[in-house]
Amino acid sequence: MTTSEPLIVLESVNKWFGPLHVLDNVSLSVGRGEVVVVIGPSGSGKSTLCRTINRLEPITSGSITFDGQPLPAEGRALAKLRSEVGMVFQSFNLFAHKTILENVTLGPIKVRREKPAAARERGLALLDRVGIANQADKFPAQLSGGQQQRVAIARALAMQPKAMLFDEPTSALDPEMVGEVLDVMTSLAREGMTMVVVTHEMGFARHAANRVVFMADGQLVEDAPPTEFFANPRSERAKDFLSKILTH
Amino acid sequence: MTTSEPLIVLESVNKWFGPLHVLDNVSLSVGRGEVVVVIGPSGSGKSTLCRTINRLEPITSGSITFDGQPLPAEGRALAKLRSEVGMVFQSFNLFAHKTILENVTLGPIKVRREKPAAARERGLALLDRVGIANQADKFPAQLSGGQQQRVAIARALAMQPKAMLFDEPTSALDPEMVGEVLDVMTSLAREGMTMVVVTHEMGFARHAANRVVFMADGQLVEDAPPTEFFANPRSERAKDFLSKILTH
Amino acid sequence: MSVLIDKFDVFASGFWLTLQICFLAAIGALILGSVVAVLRISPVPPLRALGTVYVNTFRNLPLTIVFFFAAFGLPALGTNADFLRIPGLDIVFSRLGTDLPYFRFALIALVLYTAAFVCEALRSGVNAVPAGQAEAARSLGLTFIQNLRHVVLPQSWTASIVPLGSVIIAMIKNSALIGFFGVIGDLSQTADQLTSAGGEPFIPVAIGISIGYLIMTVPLGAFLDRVERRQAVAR
Amino acid sequence: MTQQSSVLYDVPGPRQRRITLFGSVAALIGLLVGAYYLIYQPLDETGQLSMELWGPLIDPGNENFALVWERLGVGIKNTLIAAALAIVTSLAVGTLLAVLRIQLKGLAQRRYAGLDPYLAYLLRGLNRTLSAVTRFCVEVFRGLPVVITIFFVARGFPEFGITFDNLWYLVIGLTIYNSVVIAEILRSGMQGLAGGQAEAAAAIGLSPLQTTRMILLPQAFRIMLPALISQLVVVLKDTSLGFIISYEETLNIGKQIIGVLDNPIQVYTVLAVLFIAVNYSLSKLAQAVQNRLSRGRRTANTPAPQLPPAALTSQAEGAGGP
Amino acid sequence: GDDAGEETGSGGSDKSFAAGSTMERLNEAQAITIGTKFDQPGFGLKGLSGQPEGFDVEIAKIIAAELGVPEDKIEWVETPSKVREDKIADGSVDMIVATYTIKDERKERVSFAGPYYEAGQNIMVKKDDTSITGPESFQDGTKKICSATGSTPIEEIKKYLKDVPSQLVPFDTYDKCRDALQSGQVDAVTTDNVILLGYIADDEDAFKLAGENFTKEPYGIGVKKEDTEFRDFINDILEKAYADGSWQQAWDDTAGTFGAELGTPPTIDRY
Ligand SMILES: Nc1ncnc2c1ncn2[C@@H]1O[C@H](COP(=O)(O)OP(=O)(O)OP(=O)(O)O)[C@@H](O)[C@H]1O
Ligand SMILES: Nc1ncnc2c1ncn2[C@@H]1O[C@H](COP(=O)(O)OP(=O)(O)OP(=O)(O)O)[C@@H](O)[C@H]1O
Ligand SMILES: [Mg+2]
Ligand SMILES: [Mg+2]
Repeated sequence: MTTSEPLIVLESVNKWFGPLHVLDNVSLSVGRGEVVVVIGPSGSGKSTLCRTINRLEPITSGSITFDGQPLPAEGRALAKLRSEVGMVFQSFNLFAHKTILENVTLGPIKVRREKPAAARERGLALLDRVGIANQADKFPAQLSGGQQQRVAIARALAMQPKAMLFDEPTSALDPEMVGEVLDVMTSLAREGMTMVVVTHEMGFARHAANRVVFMADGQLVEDAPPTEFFANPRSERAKDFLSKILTH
Repeated sequence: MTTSEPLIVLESVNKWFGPLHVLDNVSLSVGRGEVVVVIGPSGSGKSTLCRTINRLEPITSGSITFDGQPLPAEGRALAKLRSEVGMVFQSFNLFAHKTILENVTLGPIKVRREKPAAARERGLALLDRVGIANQADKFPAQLSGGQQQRVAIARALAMQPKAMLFDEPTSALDPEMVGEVLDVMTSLAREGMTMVVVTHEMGFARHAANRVVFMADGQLVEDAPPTEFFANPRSERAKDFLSKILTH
Repeated sequence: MSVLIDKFDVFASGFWLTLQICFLAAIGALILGSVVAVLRISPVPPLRALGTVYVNTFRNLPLTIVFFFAAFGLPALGTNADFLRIPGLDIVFSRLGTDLPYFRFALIALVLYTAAFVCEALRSGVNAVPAGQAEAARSLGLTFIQNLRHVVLPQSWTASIVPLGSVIIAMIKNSALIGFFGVIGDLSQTADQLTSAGGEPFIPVAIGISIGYLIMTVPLGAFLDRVERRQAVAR
Repeated sequence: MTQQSSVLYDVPGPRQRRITLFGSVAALIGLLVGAYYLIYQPLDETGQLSMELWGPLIDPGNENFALVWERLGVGIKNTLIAAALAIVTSLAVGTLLAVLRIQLKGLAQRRYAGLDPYLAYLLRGLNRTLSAVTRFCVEVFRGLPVVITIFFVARGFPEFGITFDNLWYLVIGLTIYNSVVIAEILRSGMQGLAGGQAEAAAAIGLSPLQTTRMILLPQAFRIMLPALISQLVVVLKDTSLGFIISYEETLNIGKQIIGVLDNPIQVYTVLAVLFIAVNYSLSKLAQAVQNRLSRGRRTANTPAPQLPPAALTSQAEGAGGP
Repeated sequence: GDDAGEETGSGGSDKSFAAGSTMERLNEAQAITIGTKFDQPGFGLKGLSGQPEGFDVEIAKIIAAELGVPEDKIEWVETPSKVREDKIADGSVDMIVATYTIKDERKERVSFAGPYYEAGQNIMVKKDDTSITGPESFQDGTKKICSATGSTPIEEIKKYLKDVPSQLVPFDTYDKCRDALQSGQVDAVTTDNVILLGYIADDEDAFKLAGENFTKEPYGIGVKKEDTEFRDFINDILEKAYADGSWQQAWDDTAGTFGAELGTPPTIDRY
């Protein structure tokens, strides 16, 4: 599905936390409309990778470009970039003091300066799309985890982002709620959204991803289409990891 | 594998938390050497059921017998009962200020009044068995989740319990560590330990359980061998639950 | 500014006296506070109630009232707090042993008041120990006392350090009231003394007195911040 | 009873209940006997229990009763006025201070890349200086006894030719101390907001100031509401320090009444009961709010709210006020 | 108020004063702020009515009346010993009548009208105490004595003490000293005789004075240092009050009830 120039390009990115080399010379490019799933053992730097893309973590060296532009360092330009990259967190991070609808419309109104009425309308449409329009006036704490995460996705979509980042969106959920979130993500992927997804849900990786990226110790060890990766991982580490994840 | 009289018998157990009916007329018997897996949606009372068996939660009505004796209400007798029922928690609950080995030997020395030297020796053997003898002098925080949970199992085993209770032992673990804990549990099951296991790991239920018990809303809805349960759940709720859990 | 140098000995002795009473009161409050904390977690309801009443009483009273009852209520009950003239101790802390009971009264007031906060700090330490720890201990078959001794208390100490330290800092500051209740020569009374009776200029004296208190409170506060940050990281 | 202590021991069985009952009775008897011999008897012998001393306070038939309570009413009113003013100004100043410090901390990372290098240098220098100054003030005002602060205000301001009513000296003195404490409460509340909230706000493109104003501050207020109410207790208690500058709050009026009626123990006892009643209710309110907040959270799948350690500190700091 | 003030040539109930003087300002404003003590039985004690009562208060009222300020327009401000100079200097009060001893070092910051009474420092002990006969009794370092923080008497008695910290007890009010003496925590209380006489009058069986006054404490009325005009005006009023008996009357109604001597009017010190 990849067209012309890629949307996200990381080149030789390095990131240190003090003495810890968390991203080790990572290069990755994500084309428009592409869905890239990142997997790897805990602590391998998946979250950090994901967070460098909207500069929640600044990098130590290397370069990242988004839509052809290097990431701005600060100020308005950075805020603008972030508004174009939706992000969904493991722990939802809904604004606890605002209703579901307010969560979804805050960004459009305050950042994109949309008219409140228009923002509300679009917000409701988005909530409908993720299947929780009837909860619009509740507060996050009144919703189940699966519902909260779907709101978080709607909130990100409300900014009409060019790409979406997901950092383990289902791992804080009770097992019976994982499905409903994955369903929303799968339909997003089908509609051509550019997505970088850190997840342990191998089913999603198999069915919805264009590419699977395997990380270990801060390095990007493998990068292959899912069928190839699962059928025939090249590196020992990926084999080992898959054997641990898939056996039980 | 069931022999003579059952080890754990719950009869018409009811438990209320204030107005909340958490266990609703639950009857269950677990034979010696039997492995019973409890599944069900969140909030259905699985943990509570598990905790009533060593009286971490007192029940409101009904009766529970362990090894032919009703559960003692208090004092030494209760402490003795608990020392005979090992318990493993979702969040490990290792004693943070004690080394791994001290965690394992505390019970034997203080409760069973074993000689420290003998307790240490047996403790080391148990740690070896769960595969972490080389970490004996570290503190829990220095271990990975999977390792900590294995220590917790060793700690419970050190009391030479007649039965073991597991409350979602793998759901706080990173996916690649789930396997190592399940391996230890599977081998325990093979050796004939009586086990009650609350878990969402359907693989474990399929391969290691003698029976699967399905709970919903405080009621024990189904109780069947795993092959039967997974192939052909009788109740609607179980079907629904399984469809959510197993699709992705 | 020359007051600071000319009257250095006055500042120094005020500082020394404040330090003395704070040291004694800290020890007393730690002991009494621990006793109250034990009452508050004991399984015997009247003792628990006693602990609760104690804490609620002293936490909600202005310290001034506590001081008043120590300085005038105690004599009405017929005591000069002579039990505090602890042989040996009164050599180092000479005010403890003098015939004037007001140092002892002030000490009692500070101890009674601070103990309520110490109790709460200790309890917050116990509360900071995750409930799972006690449950794990119980499910191993440890008794209540064993549970406390081997599992809960050893861990609660570390969690108590920061709140306890804050209580002690607060107590040092509270000691500034002793000069209003018959104790002569502490740091705050020195301020009064130098400016209103001694006719010294106000601002330099204020600076001198401030430095006196800040020497005691700021380093302790900085230390606690560090402990707190370390604990936050460890968590 | 907190949840923690119920986790410490089991639900008592019949034997334990019997032992507890026995222990309770014994303890109760011990307490009563102790109270009789150590408190009641000495007071009785010294005549402190006589109606002559208590009458004006508790006997509506007493000739002075109405006068005494009228005076106390004035004192209570003054106490409440001072406390209300102090808490409002402390909240205002404390919030500003908290926001300022958070913003300054955020700005510390900015390089002002696009600007003239000299201007960027200047801005960063200004930022550093402001940080240092606020930090210094916070440390100093937190480290000084409130009595001393009030005393300094009442003596220091006129030194520079600025005079107010005693009420304002007290309010300013209390505000200096409490705004710093409240700023710290709010700051730790904002920092303790599971980091995620700020990140989520940043991720939808809100600026740091917008994030603070719309996301962090409102939630910090909510989470810290119990701590803030506890701080109100501290302020109420601290108004009693007004006596050193002759402000006619409750205790000072009490002192005047004692000057006439000569019944200090009785007056102070009544005032103690008053203070305990009001402050205890406030603490209960704080607790109720706390419970409601944490109950609201627990139903969600988010982690239970944890008061950041600094909040505990500031509550203990509450001892700061006599 | 009653009309008087021939010396300034007033007309009717409306008095007139020299233009720009403090007197004119106060008269124009029909209000005055007066500092006094609120805890000094016999001189300035805030009663249950909420109004201060005592000799100082009566003297102040006489002056206010001469200024043409009605009694209910007087704002009373509590001025404990240690803040008196400051309160005058910063203009918080117009004058202070608060058992204010005229002293040379104080004259550097305020001006004194009067004196209107001459007290002297004395020592109060328990009735049955014969061991204390005067300030010299404290030189051996065993006896303990109480006085009020920041007062003149506490400074004075320090000269006689061997070890200040273990002999001297400071409280913010003399009431507390009296209580401390009563319950035996201290052996004596020292301050001006009239204050002590108040306590003795309250409880004749408990206390007595030990010996004679050992200082002279002429009480004056504090006004702004440079306001000589106002000071002279008050001095004139005082002399008039001596003459017309209102001074004696004020005493008899207040401190006089303790049985203390008023004596002859002290000579006004027009320095
Ligand atoms: N703010 C930070 N400061 C210091 N070290 C950090 C920080 N954030 C992450 N790290 C470290 O960087 C490494 C990579 O972390 P990261 O969260 O990216 O891993 P991950 O692959 O997402 O792991 P997980 O699957 O557990 O989420 C880890 O060793 C982690 O401890
Ligand atoms: N101590 C308690 N007080 C009040 N209610 C409780 C308590 N513990 C559990 N509950 C309630 O009892 C019900 C059953 O809880 P339980 O923890 O047994 O469910 P569960 O099946 O283990 O759920 P999960 O899969 O989320 O662990 C829930 O509604 C829970 O909120
Ligand atoms: Mg991660
Ligand atoms: Mg559970």
